[in-house]
Amino acid sequence: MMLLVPVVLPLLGALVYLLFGWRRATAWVSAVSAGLLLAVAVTLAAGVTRSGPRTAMAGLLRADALSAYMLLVIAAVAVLATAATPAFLRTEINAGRATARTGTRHSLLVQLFLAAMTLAVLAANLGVVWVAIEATTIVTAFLVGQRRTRAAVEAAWKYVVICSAGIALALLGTIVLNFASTHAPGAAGLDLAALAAHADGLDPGVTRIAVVLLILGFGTKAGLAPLHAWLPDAHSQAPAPVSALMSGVLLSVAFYAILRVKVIADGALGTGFARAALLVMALTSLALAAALLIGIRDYKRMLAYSSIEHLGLVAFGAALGSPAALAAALLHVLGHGLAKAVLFLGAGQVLQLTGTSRVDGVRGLASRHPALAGCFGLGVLALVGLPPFSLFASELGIARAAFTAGLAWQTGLALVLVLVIGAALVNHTSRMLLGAAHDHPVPAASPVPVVLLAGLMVCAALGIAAGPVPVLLNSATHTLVVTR
Amino acid sequence: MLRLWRKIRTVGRVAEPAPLPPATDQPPAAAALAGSVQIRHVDAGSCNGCEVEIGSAFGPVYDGERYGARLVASPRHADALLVTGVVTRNMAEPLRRTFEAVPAPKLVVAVGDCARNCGVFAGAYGVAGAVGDIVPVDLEIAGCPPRPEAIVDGLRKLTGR
Amino acid sequence: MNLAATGLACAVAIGVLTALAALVVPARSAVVGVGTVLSGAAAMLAGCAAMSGVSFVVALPALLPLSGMLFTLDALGGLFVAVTGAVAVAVGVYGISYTRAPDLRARGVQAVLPLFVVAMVLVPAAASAGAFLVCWELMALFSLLLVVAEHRRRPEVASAGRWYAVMTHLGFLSVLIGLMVFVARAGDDSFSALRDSARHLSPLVAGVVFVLALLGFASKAGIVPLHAWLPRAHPEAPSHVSALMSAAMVNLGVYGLVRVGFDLLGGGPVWWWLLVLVLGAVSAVYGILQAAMSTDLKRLLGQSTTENMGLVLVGVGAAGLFASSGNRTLAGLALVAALLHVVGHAAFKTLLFLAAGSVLHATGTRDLDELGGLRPVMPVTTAAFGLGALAASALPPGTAFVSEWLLLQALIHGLPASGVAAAVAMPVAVAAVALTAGLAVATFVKAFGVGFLAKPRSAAAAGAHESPVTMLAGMGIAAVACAVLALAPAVVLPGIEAAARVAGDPAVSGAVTLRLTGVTGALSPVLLGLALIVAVVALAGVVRVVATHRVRREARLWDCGGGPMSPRMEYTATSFAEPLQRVFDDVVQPELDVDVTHHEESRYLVRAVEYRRKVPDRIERRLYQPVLRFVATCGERGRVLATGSVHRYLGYGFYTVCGLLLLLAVTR
Amino acid sequence: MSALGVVGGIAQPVLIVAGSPLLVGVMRQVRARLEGRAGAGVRQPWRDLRKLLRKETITPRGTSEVFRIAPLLLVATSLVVAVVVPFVTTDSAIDPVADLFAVVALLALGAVALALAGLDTGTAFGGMGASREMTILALVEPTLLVAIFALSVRVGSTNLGAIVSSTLHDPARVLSPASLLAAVALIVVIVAETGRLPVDNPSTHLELTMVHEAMVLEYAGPDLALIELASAMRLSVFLGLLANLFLPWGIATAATPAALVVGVLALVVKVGLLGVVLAAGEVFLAKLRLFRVPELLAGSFLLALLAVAASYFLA
Amino acid sequence: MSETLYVQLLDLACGGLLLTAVLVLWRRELAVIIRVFAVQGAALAALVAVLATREGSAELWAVAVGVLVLRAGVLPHLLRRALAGAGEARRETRPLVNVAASLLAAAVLTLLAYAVSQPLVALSPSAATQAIPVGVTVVLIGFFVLVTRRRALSQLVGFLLMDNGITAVGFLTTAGVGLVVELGVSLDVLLAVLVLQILTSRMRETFGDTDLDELRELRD
Repeated sequence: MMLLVPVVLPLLGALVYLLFGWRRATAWVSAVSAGLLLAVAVTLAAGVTRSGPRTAMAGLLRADALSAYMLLVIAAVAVLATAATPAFLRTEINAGRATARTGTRHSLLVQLFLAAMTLAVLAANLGVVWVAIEATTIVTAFLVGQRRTRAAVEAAWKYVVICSAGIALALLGTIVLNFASTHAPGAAGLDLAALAAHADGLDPGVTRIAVVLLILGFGTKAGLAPLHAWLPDAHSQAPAPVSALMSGVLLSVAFYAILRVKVIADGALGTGFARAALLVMALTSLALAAALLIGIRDYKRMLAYSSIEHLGLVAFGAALGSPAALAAALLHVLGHGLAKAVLFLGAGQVLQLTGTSRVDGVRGLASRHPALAGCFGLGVLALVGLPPFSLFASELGIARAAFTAGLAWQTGLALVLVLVIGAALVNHTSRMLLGAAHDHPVPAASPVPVVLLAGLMVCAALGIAAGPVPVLLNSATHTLVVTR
Repeated sequence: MLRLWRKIRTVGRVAEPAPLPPATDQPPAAAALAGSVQIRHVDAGSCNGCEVEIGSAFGPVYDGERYGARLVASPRHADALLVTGVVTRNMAEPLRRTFEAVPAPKLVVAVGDCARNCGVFAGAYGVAGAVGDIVPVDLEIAGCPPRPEAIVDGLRKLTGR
Repeated sequence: MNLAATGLACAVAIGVLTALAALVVPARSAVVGVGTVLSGAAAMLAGCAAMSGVSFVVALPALLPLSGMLFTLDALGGLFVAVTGAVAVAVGVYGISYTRAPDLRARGVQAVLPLFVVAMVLVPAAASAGAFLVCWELMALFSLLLVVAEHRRRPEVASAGRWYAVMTHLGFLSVLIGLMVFVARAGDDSFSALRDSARHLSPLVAGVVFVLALLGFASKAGIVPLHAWLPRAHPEAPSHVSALMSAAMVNLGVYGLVRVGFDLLGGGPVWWWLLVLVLGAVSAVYGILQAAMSTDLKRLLGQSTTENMGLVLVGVGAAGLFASSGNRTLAGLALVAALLHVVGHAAFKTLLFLAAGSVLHATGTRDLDELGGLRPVMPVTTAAFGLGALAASALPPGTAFVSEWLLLQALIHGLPASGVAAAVAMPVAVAAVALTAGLAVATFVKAFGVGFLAKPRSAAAAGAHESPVTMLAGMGIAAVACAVLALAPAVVLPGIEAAARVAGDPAVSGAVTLRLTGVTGALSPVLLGLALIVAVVALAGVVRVVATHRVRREARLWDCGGGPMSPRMEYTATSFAEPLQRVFDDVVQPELDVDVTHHEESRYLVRAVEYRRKVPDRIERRLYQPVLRFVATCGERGRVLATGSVHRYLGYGFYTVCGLLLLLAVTR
Repeated sequence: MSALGVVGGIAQPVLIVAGSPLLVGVMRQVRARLEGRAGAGVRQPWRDLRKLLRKETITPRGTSEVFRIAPLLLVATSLVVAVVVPFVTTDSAIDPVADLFAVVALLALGAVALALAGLDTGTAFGGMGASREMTILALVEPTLLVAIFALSVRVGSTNLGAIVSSTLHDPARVLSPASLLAAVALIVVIVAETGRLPVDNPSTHLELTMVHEAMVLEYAGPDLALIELASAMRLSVFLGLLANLFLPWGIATAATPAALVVGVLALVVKVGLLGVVLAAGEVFLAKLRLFRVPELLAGSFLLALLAVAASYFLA
Repeated sequence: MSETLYVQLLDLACGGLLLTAVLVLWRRELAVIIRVFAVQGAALAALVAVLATREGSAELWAVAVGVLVLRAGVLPHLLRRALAGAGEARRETRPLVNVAASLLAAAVLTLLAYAVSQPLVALSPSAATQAIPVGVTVVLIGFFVLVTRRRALSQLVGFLLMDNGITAVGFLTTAGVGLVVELGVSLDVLLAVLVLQILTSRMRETFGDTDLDELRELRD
């Protein structure tokens, strides 16, 4: 039953908002729910590492170390995002951009969003994973369009259409895989564990098609090229806590599906096939993010493109497929989730303070709001991959694994692109943060970004000494490595 | 280069033989200089006649340098000021400053009639006075302009050679 | 726990605690100053212990997830730890009052300084690729934060920060790739594993590793053509940070090169070291040439750092050349020269930057054309800068003189060890070192003469005042170090020789007179200094006796009798450098801009002439501008990818799907 | 420190101090004669010095210690060089200082002191002189070092005594290409470094063409005497160096009175001859434009570099 | 049901699917397109019914009914409602790729689908699997409509075409992917269409028109 809790908990939260609406008393319900989720995730992770995978609901839900880890990522980022939500909504309402009803809907949908994501990572069946991931699209569509401006509606439309189209490919892939699976010895259906175990019996010709479609399809949701284009639009238009959740975990959850698919592909087709596909996607995503970040003019879009970059890096790590690489990629998921959540929340505050999301529109932030600017700056440095933040450790791990795998040129290219991206990020951010603030003599009340600071500190602590996390990562990679 | 060498050989020594040393009415301050006098030339308002003559006094024919006198570029290096011309209003202060800049023991030589007594410019509107009106003069060399021999003669009184 | 380990642990612990204290304590400046001093002193102790043979290894697998960290301290690392610690001591003392300025008083800025020191101390102690890279990058992060500390005051700071961030990241990636290629071959990332596997590396891989590491380390050391960040970041950082960066951080580039080139890779073929030598020679000449043209006091010092690191690389390159031809005696000599120059440079660059900071503190300007006349109002600072300038210009009895002498000795004796490579490289190196020495003299005469002597050229300079006592004390520490290194380099030579064993045999012996071991050559800096002092004193006595006119008279300046001299009549740094600039016209390619405005009545009557001269960095223009333009063009073109059209976006996916399906259909 | 070294260490500075004004006198006299003048006599520089020492010292307002110490330092550097360089005896009084690099750097130190003094006055001329002097020095120093290098490479030492002894033992070296190239380069830079024509005109009165003189315009009395003495000493030191590096014969290798007398005479003759040749040469040359000087120096730098290359390649 | 009849009925249903897909490409009247889409839904239901008859599975019959209700009833209804508010923008006036080229593209896509599906057919050759290429073609044509049609409504139809194709493939390969998944998929599709429909109306509120190519506010 332990496995049902993470799915039900947010649903209960949603129920609360449905019944009582968003008000002073219920404002913190979502944060509490996320906190409980985190506690459950930690317990589950501990349990799973100790006593192996567990199933529930007649085999529909299944948690192995990887699921537990992803649940941990979801919960950690959710805590940050939901903790920042009350202040965010209050400011929006005070500014007249939202009402209590918006608050209710926002909180309700966020809880549903969380439930869908937890379901996605806990589902034992690839079909259910698909359903859950498609559900996230539907749930977040209105969150993206919450502000109802032209841009918000446009973003929501693009988001739903592109994601649905992409995810439809994944559905086709799932069906094709199912076809292959029913005709394979062992007849595993779509159960992930069984598929992985009996992957070598799958028909290679059919599985190839399935894998390509699945990777492309889930890749869409993970923000990987070529169907990445919804991401900057949606992330820049969504309210800050939602952007944080989408960028911090939704992408990773979709990537989780790719990881699951990759195990099957590796078993059926050998490691080369999925590796080639992921490598191409990763490098394309990196190149794309690099090209677009150079001249970016909107800082929320900047963060969104950086998400494409980081998912590209994760894909790169996953493509390598060695335990070290996978552990690094998974650590990268967590680090990126935390850092990106911090940045989107920070960007939300900047937007609320300055009223513009254009890079040009923000000047001398460090002079006006030093704490906020400090968090934002440190977050960007974390994204660039500087220690002590954990992204450094994971990028280092990916690079090391890549050279060990003999992919020197590809890694070199990827690192050059990372350099360009880092340069672009630093360039734009420094223009926002640094310099004198002469146009605003009296600083507006500067919010103390406790949540942001906490997120950064966790990210840094993770990069210095991850404690028990590597153990979890280790057992998670075991489920992902095919020894054939 | 060879042509120059040939010329040097054919011309040989240009300097005229040194005349007899002048009568010894050496200014008292000059005794300390002991045969070496560095001279700073100050044009206080001259018509440039005296300058031409000073130039030739240090030229090869009269060779003022052989007696130990030498023109220098800074009053700091100088022992004596060679002042020519009547002192114009604009030059009075600079002359005083130049005098002040010379390290003791120091001498002032007024060269030419203008320097001695304003000469033909006496009473002109821009004239501040003769050199003696501005700074103490130790030696006067008469003439308008004085002949090079006279200048050399005056210098020899300073060097004592 | 031996002395080295305890010292290092103390240094780290004190540094971190100081950083934490800085966040909470109200009197931050003093706490941070004292903490930095203690941390630096502990590091110095650890470094000295390591140089004298005490070493330790400690593995910290719990740190840095996925890699773990490994630390050790040997003589080579110990040298750099000690140098860093020493610089930190001077800077810490100086910072107590220097950081009371509004921009530097901020909590964050204060807390970062000790962390920066800790990171720098840990870099040479790292014993695995992971630990090395993490410390390296931490150092970059903290220095970046410090560089932008004064961003409110000058817009150039942000630009400097950008350049620094990008260039340092570029260097880091280069090192990262190099080390990771190496690690991939070795299978483990500890330095001992790398060392063991170096023998089995193919020449190509070893070459790739070396070149990549060289690029990365060279960019940290400010070597041409990767120097572009240095003359930006060093001047824009707060001066005590400039001192730390210029005197301690750039050294670590040299450390990395020596560590990877000699220790981990175990030396290499001739072409590696020729490359190092040529880069060093070019940097030395180019750096000092830029400095000679510079009118910004701190920029000039930054460019001189490029020069000095260039000289060090000449030494390192020569050491490599000798080592690869099997001559360990000369290799040791050349490396000792290089490392001694590192130590000396640390001392005098600290002193110079601290003095420059004092000037900046007092006048608010770094522009030499607006300084001058500081001697009467800032006597201590002037003396400090003068000493530093002497030390930097390779004149006896200066600090750099000894190391450059050693360097030239190594180069001279290269003849017997020569191959064709040495026969070509040595004369060029000698010429470069010599040209550098000459230009350095001109540069520092300009900096000192124009910046401190003569009359104030601006109101700011005229209103200067001497700095507080702790700042002077900081300078004093550095000055003492300079003097000791200049007169008695034998104090540090044993440690340096221990460090230089990675490449060669002990090179120098003797306390008063330095005698080269294995080759002929001797120099006694202290006797030289003594002889000069005796001569000066004796002469002064003789003059007093002989000169009969005892009284010294004060007089007005000889102003040709005109009015008083105005500061506008003085020679400025620009005019001072003008002849040199003409000489090197073709190299530096200055941009001249003369605007002549005529009167309306006639074009023969000039109303005003405006003359502007700029000496841009030519390498930057030729090398960086095209790259930047290319990147910008990519960015501009890249926008086409995101036009906002949902059809286009879907099209990407559609065409990819069709293409992939076709591919699947075709390849079966 | 050998007896020979000690004797040399006493004899050399005395000789240089006493003789260098005479050398200047000789050179002036030679020039005067060639110009058809009578000349002031060989002893005139000494008379000038005597007089200057009796005059008042002036400190211009606003100058610092640098201005006051510079003349002392200038003479002191030349004096130390005079003590250590093998002019009369092959051994040096302070052998570890008799290093070519050290000697060149010492002489440069003197020039730097004077340039700083020029800047310290804060006058336009002082700055101008300093700027020009430093420009020339910056180009001269490398040439000097490189030329010297060419000589030291084959000896395997930069110790002057060693170089001189080695040339004594192996006279054929003087005619080697490296040696000849280095000699020419050295002559050019010595001309530049000592401020002779065509680089600088020591007897100019026109400030705008000055280099050395512009820096010392503010000095008076004993300070000026020191500077004049120092410039004379530098000239003789450089000429002596040139003479003994390439033609060391006659130098005392033992501490016998006869050898010492021969050594002194040899030095006087060699330096005197060089001075005469230099002065005579000056008559034939016009001063170069300041901005043509670097071409000359670059040429000599190239020669020196070729000398080094030759000593590596043709060894 | 005899083998031949089964195959003929199956082919008929599949032919209906393909034909309706091509018709969507052909026609410009949005109302007609919706009607064609409803017909396709019916064809899909028929396909499922044929399979259900073949298998003799009541469960599958129920699914067939469900498909009919959802795809020929509910979804076209929703589309019609969306169209009702569309005002005069009732025609797909200027598709990004004109009709002739679209038809040509459809032909190419058909060939591609055929080529790609060969491994699937080969895995388990049967009448049903022989028809898989039809399903894949419909998916690809649906995607093509999504890419080339300007009206929001036509994009919606494109998306649904894709979904129909996928469902067809699903039924042709096996008897579905499990009930939970099946239900989830259907619910998701329904909700997605609902969301899109709401967004269409919102777009109309904010933009006044639903030419998607004018949605270019968010760009770099």
